[in-house]
Amino acid sequence: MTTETVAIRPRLKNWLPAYGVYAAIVLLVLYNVAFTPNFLAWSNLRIQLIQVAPVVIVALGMALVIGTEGIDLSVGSVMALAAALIPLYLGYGVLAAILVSLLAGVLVGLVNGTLVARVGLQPIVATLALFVGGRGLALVISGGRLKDIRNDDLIFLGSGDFLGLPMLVWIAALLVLVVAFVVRRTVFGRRLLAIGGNRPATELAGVPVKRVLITVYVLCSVLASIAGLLAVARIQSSDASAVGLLIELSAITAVVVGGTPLTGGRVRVLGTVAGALLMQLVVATMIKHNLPSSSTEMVQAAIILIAVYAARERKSR
Amino acid sequence: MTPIVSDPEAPAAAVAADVRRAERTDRVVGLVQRQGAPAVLIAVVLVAAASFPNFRSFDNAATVLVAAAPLALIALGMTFVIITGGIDLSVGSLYVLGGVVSAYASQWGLLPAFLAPLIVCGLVGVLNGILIAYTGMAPFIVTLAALLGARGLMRAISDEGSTTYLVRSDAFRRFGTGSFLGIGYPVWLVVAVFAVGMILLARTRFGHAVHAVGGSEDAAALMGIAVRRTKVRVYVLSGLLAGLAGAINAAKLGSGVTVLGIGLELDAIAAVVIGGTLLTGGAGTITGTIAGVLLLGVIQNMINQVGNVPSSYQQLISGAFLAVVVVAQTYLARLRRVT
Amino acid sequence: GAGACAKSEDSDTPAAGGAPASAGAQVVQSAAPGAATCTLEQFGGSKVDLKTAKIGFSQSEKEANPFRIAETQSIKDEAAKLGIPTGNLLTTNANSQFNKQISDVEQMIDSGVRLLVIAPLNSDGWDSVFAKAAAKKVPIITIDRKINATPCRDYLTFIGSNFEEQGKRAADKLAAALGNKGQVAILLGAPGNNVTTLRTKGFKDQIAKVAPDIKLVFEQTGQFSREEGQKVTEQLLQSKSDINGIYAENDEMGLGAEVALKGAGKKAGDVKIVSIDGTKGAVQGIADGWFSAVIESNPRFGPLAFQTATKFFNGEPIPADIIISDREYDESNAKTDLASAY
Amino acid sequence: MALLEVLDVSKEFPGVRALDGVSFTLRPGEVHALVGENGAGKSTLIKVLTGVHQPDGGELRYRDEPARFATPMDAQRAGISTIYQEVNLIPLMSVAHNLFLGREPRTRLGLLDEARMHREAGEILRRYGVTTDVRRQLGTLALGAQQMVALARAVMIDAKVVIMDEPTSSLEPREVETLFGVIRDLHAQGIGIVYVSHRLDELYRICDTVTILRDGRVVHTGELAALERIRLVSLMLGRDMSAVRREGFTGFAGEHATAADAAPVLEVTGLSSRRRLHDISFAVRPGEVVGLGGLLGAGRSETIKAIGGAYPVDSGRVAVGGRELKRPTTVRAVRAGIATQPEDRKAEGIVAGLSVRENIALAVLPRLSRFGLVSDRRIDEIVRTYMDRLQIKASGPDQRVGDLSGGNQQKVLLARLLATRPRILLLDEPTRGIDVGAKAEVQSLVDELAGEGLGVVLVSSDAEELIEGADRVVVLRDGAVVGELRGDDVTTEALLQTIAAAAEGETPDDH
Ligand SMILES: Nc1ncnc2c1ncn2[C@@H]1O[C@H](COP(=O)(O)OP(=O)(O)OP(=O)(O)O)[C@@H](O)[C@H]1O
Ligand SMILES: Nc1ncnc2c1ncn2[C@@H]1O[C@H](COP(=O)(O)OP(=O)(O)OP(=O)(O)O)[C@@H](O)[C@H]1O
Ligand SMILES: [Mg+2]
Ligand SMILES: [Mg+2]
Repeated sequence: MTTETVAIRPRLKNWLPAYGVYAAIVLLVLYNVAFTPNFLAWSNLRIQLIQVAPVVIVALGMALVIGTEGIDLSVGSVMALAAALIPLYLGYGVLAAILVSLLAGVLVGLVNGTLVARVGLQPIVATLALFVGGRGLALVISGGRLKDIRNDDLIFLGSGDFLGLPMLVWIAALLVLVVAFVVRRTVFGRRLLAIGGNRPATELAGVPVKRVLITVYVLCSVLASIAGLLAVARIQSSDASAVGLLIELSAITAVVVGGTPLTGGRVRVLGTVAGALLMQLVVATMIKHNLPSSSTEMVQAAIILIAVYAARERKSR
Repeated sequence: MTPIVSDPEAPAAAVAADVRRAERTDRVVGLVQRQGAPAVLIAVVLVAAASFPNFRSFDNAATVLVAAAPLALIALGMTFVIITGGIDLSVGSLYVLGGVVSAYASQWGLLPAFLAPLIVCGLVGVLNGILIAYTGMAPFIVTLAALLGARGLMRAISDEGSTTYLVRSDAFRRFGTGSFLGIGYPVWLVVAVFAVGMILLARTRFGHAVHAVGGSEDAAALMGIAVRRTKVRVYVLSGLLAGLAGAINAAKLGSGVTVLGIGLELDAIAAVVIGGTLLTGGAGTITGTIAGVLLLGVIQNMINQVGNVPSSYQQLISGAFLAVVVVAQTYLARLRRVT
Repeated sequence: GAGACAKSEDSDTPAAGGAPASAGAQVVQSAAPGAATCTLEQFGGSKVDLKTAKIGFSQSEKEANPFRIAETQSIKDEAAKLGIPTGNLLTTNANSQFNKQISDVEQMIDSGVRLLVIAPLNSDGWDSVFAKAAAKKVPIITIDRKINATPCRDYLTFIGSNFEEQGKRAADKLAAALGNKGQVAILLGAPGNNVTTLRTKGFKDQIAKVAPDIKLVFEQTGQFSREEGQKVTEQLLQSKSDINGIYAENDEMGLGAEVALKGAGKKAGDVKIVSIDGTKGAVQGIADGWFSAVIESNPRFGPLAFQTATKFFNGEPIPADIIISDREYDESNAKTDLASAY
Repeated sequence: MALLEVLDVSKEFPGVRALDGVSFTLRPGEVHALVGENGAGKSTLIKVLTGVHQPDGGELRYRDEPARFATPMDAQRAGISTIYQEVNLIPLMSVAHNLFLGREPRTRLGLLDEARMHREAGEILRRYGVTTDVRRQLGTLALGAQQMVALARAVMIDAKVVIMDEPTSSLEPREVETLFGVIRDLHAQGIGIVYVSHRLDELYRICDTVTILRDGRVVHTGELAALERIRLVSLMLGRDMSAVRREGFTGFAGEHATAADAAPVLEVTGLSSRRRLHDISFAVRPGEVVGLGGLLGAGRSETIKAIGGAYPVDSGRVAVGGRELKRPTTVRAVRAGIATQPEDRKAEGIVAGLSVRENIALAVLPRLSRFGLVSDRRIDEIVRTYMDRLQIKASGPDQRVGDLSGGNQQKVLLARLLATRPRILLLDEPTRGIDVGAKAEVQSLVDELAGEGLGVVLVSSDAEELIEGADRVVVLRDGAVVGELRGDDVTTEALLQTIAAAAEGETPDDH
């Protein structure tokens, strides 16, 4: 019943959903090349990459969670927690501080994952608790005070260069590769997608679903805590009240604009990077043309709708 | 060969006893689960009344109610949306937008002050609904875009938020601050709207269609329910209620304040979930939602009664409370489901 | 008319530099002669003994930036100093949610406070609170941000800085640092915030007046946060690399701009920064050469607020606006006065 | 005179021509069988008739006039009522609300008349042998009862045409009789009925006319009684009659050779679970097929799931090859060699969005990987092996499983189970809703696997399948074992008698 042509035609039809976001980036870049002075300068591109790096890192974790048909609202609070912990442990050395903040990520992920996988809460509700409480905890830990960071090693991570590229970009790129590899090549990645596709079936197939789910939430939180510590390193201060504010929405937007469906079962890692980049370029374009924030918000809204409209799965019914 | 039959009496007796015990547990658990949020609310209110003499005062209760009014309206709309299996993230922005529009329109009198926000927010609801129902885009994403868009619109019409329109209609202002029998007019309005909402959900074809769509969209379509129209309607309803909430808030504050509403959608979702409505759709109660809204208000009130809880601890407490209530709800629901 | 009575040019406030205990204490500018005042009789309340009465303080934003931390602490410290039992001072925090602040205050009125000190999140939208407070004759002192309403009827008095004036003074400082010419960018505060609106208005008006050759080429919100300030400045430096000065509407954004400038390879002083608040970090920035000047917005409201209340209940007339004289920091005093920054 | 008629209708889905120039006529009072293999286009034709799909070409005529139904509601209003293949009701709503959804009686105020709804619902359902409380959530009813509600709902309106897409696949024998009674009534009232089923016996019992679809085309239409059974099958399959005759109707060959004294590969002892299962014990020897018999709701699915670690148990033990499974979970069960094929293929079996390859490899990824990294080469090997062995028809290993026909989906699922190299296969309705050809293939596969020494537990509502396929049948009722048939006693009569006897709470007579 199925022939070769059958297999090929949908592929052509799928072009827009799969590559629409890249096309949008190209269009936006072309616009900027024409109308924005200095856009193609390396220093400018560099800034865009630096600014998008934390969002990309958080969005990677979000993409994994969304791949399991979940969502994680607590990522911003995790960033705040990581940020709050760093100055407390910097006295024991950079590594200690980094380890402690990553550990905080692990713990938050365990809580989220347990609530989702074992208690059986809806992900949006399960992570709402830590979305609210996590930042409170971060503020309690930091005493609410913004603390300046003077540690050169840490600052190097945020503003240093390595082989001509900012460390931030190296780190983000490395994490992108790792996550892409995990999704495509590992047992864990396949299981994650199967869970997103059909959880009861995956469970019956003997896959340790709960363990995989918990791991996914832990990974997401750990990535968020990496983003948190990099944010600290970059702004050279730890501000638990501001860091990562509303980043959950940016991250979800990046993932979805990048073509990963909220219904799970599929993860587009490069698409996620492109989604984050697209939103970054939109904001940068608006700022460079000195447009007010109201128009930025409305343009963002339009782009989200257009991107997701193009990428939507057409129901054949 | 004879079929080997184990004693049929034994399992039958065991079954009967088992079933009886199960039914008893079911009834109790079922009651607590269905009325879980009101039960928790009553418990919390009792504790608060015992611990804080001032909590018991009529004035305090009236204040808590008035403060809860806008969230209650928004959560009511959210309940309908969530029962269809959707979600509406745009309500916080629509609430602010509604308030600004209402304050602006109040220069033409009381009626425009109510109608203008309803029209504007209702239209955004129409847009949400159409995009969700007719293009198959996820509600989360469509309404996330609407959240951004509506906030942008609100800033655009208020000079980047720096212009605060004052309420010009005295009647409208009086509606916001006045009271009847010691309880603010907004509360009476909310009570009336909730009564209508309950009838709508439980006693009309629309309400049944809402349940059916959330229970199984495909089945509902095959049973002849106009699935798309139902979806559009719930998002319009949600938009309208957010606009109305904005209007009564503008009346109360006497101006269209632009710095409101951040994260209100999450409060509304939390209230609905605490109220026992399933995020997966298909089931939910409005009494639960009322209890959820009041619970959030009472907890805040208790924190204020203590009098000097630092802001960071307040957030921590809210988060922990949310987790405890939701986990408890889930376990109760699970007990019931294992039948 | 708060602006009328402000004299801004000279900053020779009687510096309390020597005594660390009173370092940076608020000083009232000067009550304009003949300005409206309010007495207990006019207001229509009854005398309250602050030592035994319940007092409410409503904070608007999380105590997560130096200004808010210092403000809340100052109220608490002063209450303790006056011997007010901790149980009698109710404090609430609206966490930047305006509706919460309204209900916080209403609930405090319900719980029987006899005096309210409010740091409002927004200047408009207090109708319902006033109605309630008026019914119980609870005097309201608003601090740091003014409320658009009638003093002595809706509220007692406003103690605080004049934000528009702060913007003007920042304009003067930046104009001076730039020699009255060049291109300037504004890092706006959070959109819709009255502080943002007034500090922007004051700055723009004054620049137009004193230095018409200065071009305002860029204004974008930095949300009052260091990170956003840094991000926006980074974008700014790419599209307008010949920028000469940055006006940051609070210190945090100014500090973010400093990090961005460093990142873009600029040297201290290449781009002049002027900001408002007077936090330690920014004042240190002057010493390091990155900031040209910092206009203070003094958060230590405790002593003045309680003094005012005491006077009021003693029957003395209280002016409608008590404008404090904010000091300013520049290279002449940054090192010596660092201790009085908060 | 035709009641409902389509002329030369076509319908294309992305990549599939589901209907290709189909013409079909239904006359008043006629019971018209619509048959064909899985994917032949039966459901699609029905959906075109009822406004779910719009045809790409062709004409639809209703009561001798051109008609066009934009939505199922339109068709319903016109008097065409449908029971779709999967129970399509709302599980979370009450029985009464389901029955009246969309056409609830209203009071003068325009509000729903709940009292009347409940009263009438009770009355109507009693006629269909459903005596439950109509306020109960529909989802808590057994599937058969749910199907009866759907039937009542369809017939309740003033229908001229009633369409039934596999209505009996989840009905128990008694309910089937009720259904047939209803059909006879409708027939007598001159209502036209379209009846889709894979169960040939049923067709011959109640249908007058038959239309056979194959690959979206009509290959035969005419009087059913005139069509020999074997010819019907050969037309459906598109194979010659002699081949069909040789291979028989079920794919089962007969008894399996098991050493009576061989140690059991699976021992289930005293399995109990809150409310649903009570002290269930039985054993399966290598190479043996043990059937679980009983009515729907007897607890067979729960038993299967409990053994497979997917249903919580309070007490009892499960041992594989003499080794007890401690605290059974699906993970431990699969590791111990238990492979479970769930009843609901779509909800618990396949992962529709993933490819055939991913689906087959899902359960054995660790074995096909090193250090957590999957080896595509090894996966391809195993996937190819099973696609060949089970003759899975797909455009290739990369095709989405959701796009395959039901039978092929089932085979993919079986391939996944077999890839785990299980010692025990738990099969819950392995042939439900799959066509005759695929059914026979699956059945002979079960035989073959038993021949290789696997222990098989088979649940089937198809008595014929259970009797022919199983060496022994354990009969369940209300979650407890009420009897066991072995050897020559494994007959349809004995099975029904045991079930019936148990239902009356007494020991069936010796015979
Ligand atoms: N919504 C759809 N989208 C794409 N393809 C479809 C859709 N519905 C049916 N098909 C395809 O159309 C063909 C006919 O399917 P249909 O469901 O009509 O078969 P059927 O005869 O009812 O089979 P079964 O006996 O399994 O119920 C199949 O190949 C099926 O995969
Ligand atoms: N009396 C009952 N109380 C509660 N739930 C029931 C009852 N009877 C059936 N169910 C539920 O209805 C569903 C349908 O039951 P089903 O008829 O499939 O049971 P089964 O005998 O185990 O399955 P099958 O015989 O089809 O393999 C099951 O999930 C079962 O839990
Ligand atoms: Mg079918
Ligand atoms: Mg079953």
